Amino acid sequence: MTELLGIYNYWIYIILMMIGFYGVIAKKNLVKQAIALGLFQTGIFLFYISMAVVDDGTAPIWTTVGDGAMKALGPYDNPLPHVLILTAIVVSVSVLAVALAIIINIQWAYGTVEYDEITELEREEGDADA
Amino acid sequence: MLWTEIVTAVLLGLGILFSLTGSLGLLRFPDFYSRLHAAGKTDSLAQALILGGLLFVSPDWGVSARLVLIAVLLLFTAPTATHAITKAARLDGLAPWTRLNPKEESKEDAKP
Amino acid sequence: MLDIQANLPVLIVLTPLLGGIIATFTGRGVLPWLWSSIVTGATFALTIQMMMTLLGSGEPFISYELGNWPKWWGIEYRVDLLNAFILLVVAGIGFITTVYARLSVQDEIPNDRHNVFYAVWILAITGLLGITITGDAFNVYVLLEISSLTVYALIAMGKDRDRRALTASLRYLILGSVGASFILLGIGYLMMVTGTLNMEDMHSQLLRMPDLDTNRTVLVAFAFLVVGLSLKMALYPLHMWLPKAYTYAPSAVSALLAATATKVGVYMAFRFLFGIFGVGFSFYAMPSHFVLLGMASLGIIFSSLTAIRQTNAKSLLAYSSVGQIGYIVAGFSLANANGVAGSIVHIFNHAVTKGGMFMALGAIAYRVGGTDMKHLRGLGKRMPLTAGALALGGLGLIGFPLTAGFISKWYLVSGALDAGMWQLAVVVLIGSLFALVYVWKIIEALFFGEPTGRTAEATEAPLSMLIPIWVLIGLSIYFGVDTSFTADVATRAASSLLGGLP
Amino acid sequence: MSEVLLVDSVLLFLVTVCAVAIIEVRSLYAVAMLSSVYSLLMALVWTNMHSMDVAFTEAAVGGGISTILLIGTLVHTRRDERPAKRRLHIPALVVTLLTGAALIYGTFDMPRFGDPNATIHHYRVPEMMSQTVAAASGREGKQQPPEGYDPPPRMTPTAAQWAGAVHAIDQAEDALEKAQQNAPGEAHHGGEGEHHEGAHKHPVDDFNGHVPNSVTSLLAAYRGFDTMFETTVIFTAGMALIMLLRRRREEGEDDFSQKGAALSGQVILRVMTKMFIPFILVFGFYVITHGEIGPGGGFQGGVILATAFILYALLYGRNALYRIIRPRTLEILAACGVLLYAGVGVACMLLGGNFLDYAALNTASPGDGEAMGMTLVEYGVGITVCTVMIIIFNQLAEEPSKAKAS
Repeated sequence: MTELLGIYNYWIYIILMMIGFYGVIAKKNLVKQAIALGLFQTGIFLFYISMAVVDDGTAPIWTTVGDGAMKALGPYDNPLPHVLILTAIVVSVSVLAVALAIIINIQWAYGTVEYDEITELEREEGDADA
Repeated sequence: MLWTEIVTAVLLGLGILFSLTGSLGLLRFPDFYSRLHAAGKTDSLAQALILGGLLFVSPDWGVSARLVLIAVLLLFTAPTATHAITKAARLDGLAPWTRLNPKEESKEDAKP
Repeated sequence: MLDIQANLPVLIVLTPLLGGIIATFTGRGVLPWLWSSIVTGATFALTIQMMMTLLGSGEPFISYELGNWPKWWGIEYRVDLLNAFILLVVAGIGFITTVYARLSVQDEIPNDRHNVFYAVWILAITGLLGITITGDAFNVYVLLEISSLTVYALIAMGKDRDRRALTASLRYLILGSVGASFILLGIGYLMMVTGTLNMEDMHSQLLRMPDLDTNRTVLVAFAFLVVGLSLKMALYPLHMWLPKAYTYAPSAVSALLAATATKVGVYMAFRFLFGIFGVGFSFYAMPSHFVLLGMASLGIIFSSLTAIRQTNAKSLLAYSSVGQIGYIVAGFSLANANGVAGSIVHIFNHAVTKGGMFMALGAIAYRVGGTDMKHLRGLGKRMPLTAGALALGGLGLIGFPLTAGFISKWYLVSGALDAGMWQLAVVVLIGSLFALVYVWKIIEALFFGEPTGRTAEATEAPLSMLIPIWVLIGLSIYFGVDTSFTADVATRAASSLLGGLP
Repeated sequence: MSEVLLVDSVLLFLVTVCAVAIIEVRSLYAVAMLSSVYSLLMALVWTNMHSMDVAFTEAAVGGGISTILLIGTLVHTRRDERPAKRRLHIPALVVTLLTGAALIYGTFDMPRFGDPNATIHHYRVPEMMSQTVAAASGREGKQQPPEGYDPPPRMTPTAAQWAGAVHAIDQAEDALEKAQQNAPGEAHHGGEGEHHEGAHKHPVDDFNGHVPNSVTSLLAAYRGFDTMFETTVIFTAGMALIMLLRRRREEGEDDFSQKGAALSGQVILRVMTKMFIPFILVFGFYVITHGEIGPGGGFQGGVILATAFILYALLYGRNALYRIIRPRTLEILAACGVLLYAGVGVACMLLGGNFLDYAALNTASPGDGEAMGMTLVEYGVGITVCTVMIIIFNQLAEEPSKAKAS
């Protein structure tokens, strides 16, 4: 039982990730897809941060005492995953920005952001080409 | 139990109570404006009460100063945000609900 | 003063990074292009220097610790024979395509944003070089995202010519991000098990695990990394993003992408499968041997069949690229000396050949306005040099003797026979036959058709395009005749990858 | 059950509900707001897991910038998703469930949540955590531990061992004090740094005690190279948006020729904005500078600075913003931020160190050099992030080009 409780947190991240993944595959609205991609990535971030947690740990910031020397207060959470995820969050917002820029361009070019309508338009175009 | 902790507990309890009534209003009130009224008013009070409660158990002056600053900031920004939202809705032409015009209610419920 | 020799590994990435950022200052006109050519040229020179230093030193690898932090804690750049070779290919092709790009970009990109275009272009090359040179697993992810983001934007710039570039680019963005996320996840699982991000350290930590073969976390990490990498290198059936992206991207971008992007994906697979997990785990403990070989064989056959049906020469070549990735993957998943060497040689040969062919198509698009078969018809008379380059490149795709393609297929078939996989040899032969068919389609249109429309008035491509095209096509012929350099480097890199295993 | 896990389960339940709502709700404006709520909840989750810097970033990025991005996009597109033909997409469900099952299979061999004995907590990380990497490896040119200093035992984060580690640090300090009393000026590296205040305060650590926030020390020093590329990613995104969205200026058209809706007629909003913009700016700089001591840093601070400008543009229109900063200036500043970061690295190379070896900036006291380099690069990150966020905002507000490009 305790073992199951111990890894249950990881399952939540899997559930979140899969909700996002489902959205990426199933949703036909491009804006929705981009948002779902964000959910998918947040799931992974949750996994990274979860693995940094230590029982009874605190934030990995040392306390400075009077004369500027630093003291350890007790077990700290692992800072390495935090750093990686900081980078990954920045990357994910950049991807979101570029995705939305392309989506706006699609709206200008096709007049819609629904995948089905775009495929329809493209099929007509393809027929015209051939 | 120290008296500070009792004060904190009371203030936090009040804050939570106000938050709760705000949420209830958000769910139960008939239209956009009254809902925002419920949420905006109670939240400002609730956050002030909660932050005020925390003030009594803060470990040092640095933390207390930050709590006060946050409370002041929220007291200014929260009503402004509420104002901006309602103003936008008004400019967009959303009519307030009155007993004479109950159609709005169903429209609002469909689009919360 | 700056010690170039000591800081060589980081300068290879730093030069294009700074160059790319400064490129935004260059304004309009010809200056952005000139600056980009200088920057990529300097980078190319640095990679040559790197290769010579490595060969001259006799060391198996050169390590560079960024920030002077010990490599187990900080980030390490690590250059061995394999990635020195890939660096050379990426920087070289990057340089040649940049030189080529001037007229094509002038034609296809609005002129008020050339500086930004070239900045993004150089940053794409930076990302690819960075992935290749680093010895840190997470650094791979960050640079992968740089190269991907830039490439999405570059592909979308084909929007003014054909709006389908936008949907192609978005599709690549979604699939590419999913692939990158899988890679991130795989790295996370590995980090959890090993506690480190340095690739070499990860490897030794994994080997220290008593239950390596049965540990479920490692297993899932492996699976997700393989899927993510397959998406990135467009291994069949995860290639869905590639054909449209290559077809609708601006000509110069197609050439750069076809020659480098997927190749770097394959290189990542080398690093992860051979470097981190090790040959023993990747190919003996896991069934990846058969899965990857199966996917590669299916890819070779089906994508070549699809290529035959295409009416646009660019998308024909794009599908052919999927097939060629199949050869490369088949080679390394044999996990024997000849197979891996064939795979490495083919990375180079295919990069050179495909780069040249896409550039030739770009020249045709520049003169004729499109790359449909109807545009190509009869061009052999109007643009003999460009058409000739295309035809010679096509021979390389088939694997005709005396072209570079022949050498890699030779290694591949002997690797397959060494492993007792005669079926793979058959697949390679069938693939070559199909390649013959689709290349013939191009040659037929070029030399045996009657020009119509704009084709009839077309003149030979300008010299600034012809020279880069013929440099690449010439290289593909040269390395088909004189194989000493490529084959030597590839065999040595292969034996060090396999680490003494048979 | 630890309290982290308890609060965690409640929050994660809310997050999951929110995620489902994001996927299911069809009004895209509602989705944008929900994704903002989702991010703020996520920030709470991160805080609960003691990851303050990530929480800060998530709140600034997910709650702030992403929402602005989404709403900026929705201005151009339709506001509702078209209803799907079928409610459930079966193939997607199958793929998703299979992937999820594979991932769950992988969790069975993982150390449990919060396990202090997990590999990741005691391999390589303790040295980074206690900032004794240079000491652990005896690295030349870095802050050296004093003579007589005995490296502390492996700091596995169980409470007992931590106590031991702290004790070791105290002992080291005592040893140092003794050494200094015996031979003043000889105790530390180079011997020239003794005039420098604080050079002796925390002898064991790589940064001379300047960087208590070990997330920042990892971010800007040990893994500073990653962060440089993170900044480059942001820069790239900005350039990509300019390339994709900037409208072709016609003859005689300049930056000011586009109309933007200005809300300056709104007295309350105007007064409040004017009142708060200075505070926002000060707070932004505070966060950038404070990153070494507490949560925060270049990225979060940059986003906060950018919100001040965006707020201004929302209220007074984009033309007013352009009067403060021209788009061209923004582009140049964005490039300068990355150049500052890389430039610090190059300066280190010119001074004889490796790339980004900040210790080379101050050979007399390498630990102080590290701290200085980190402050500089944090400002580089801040400048780029701030300007790129404004660029992104501006580009999303562009109207489509009237004339199709030839």
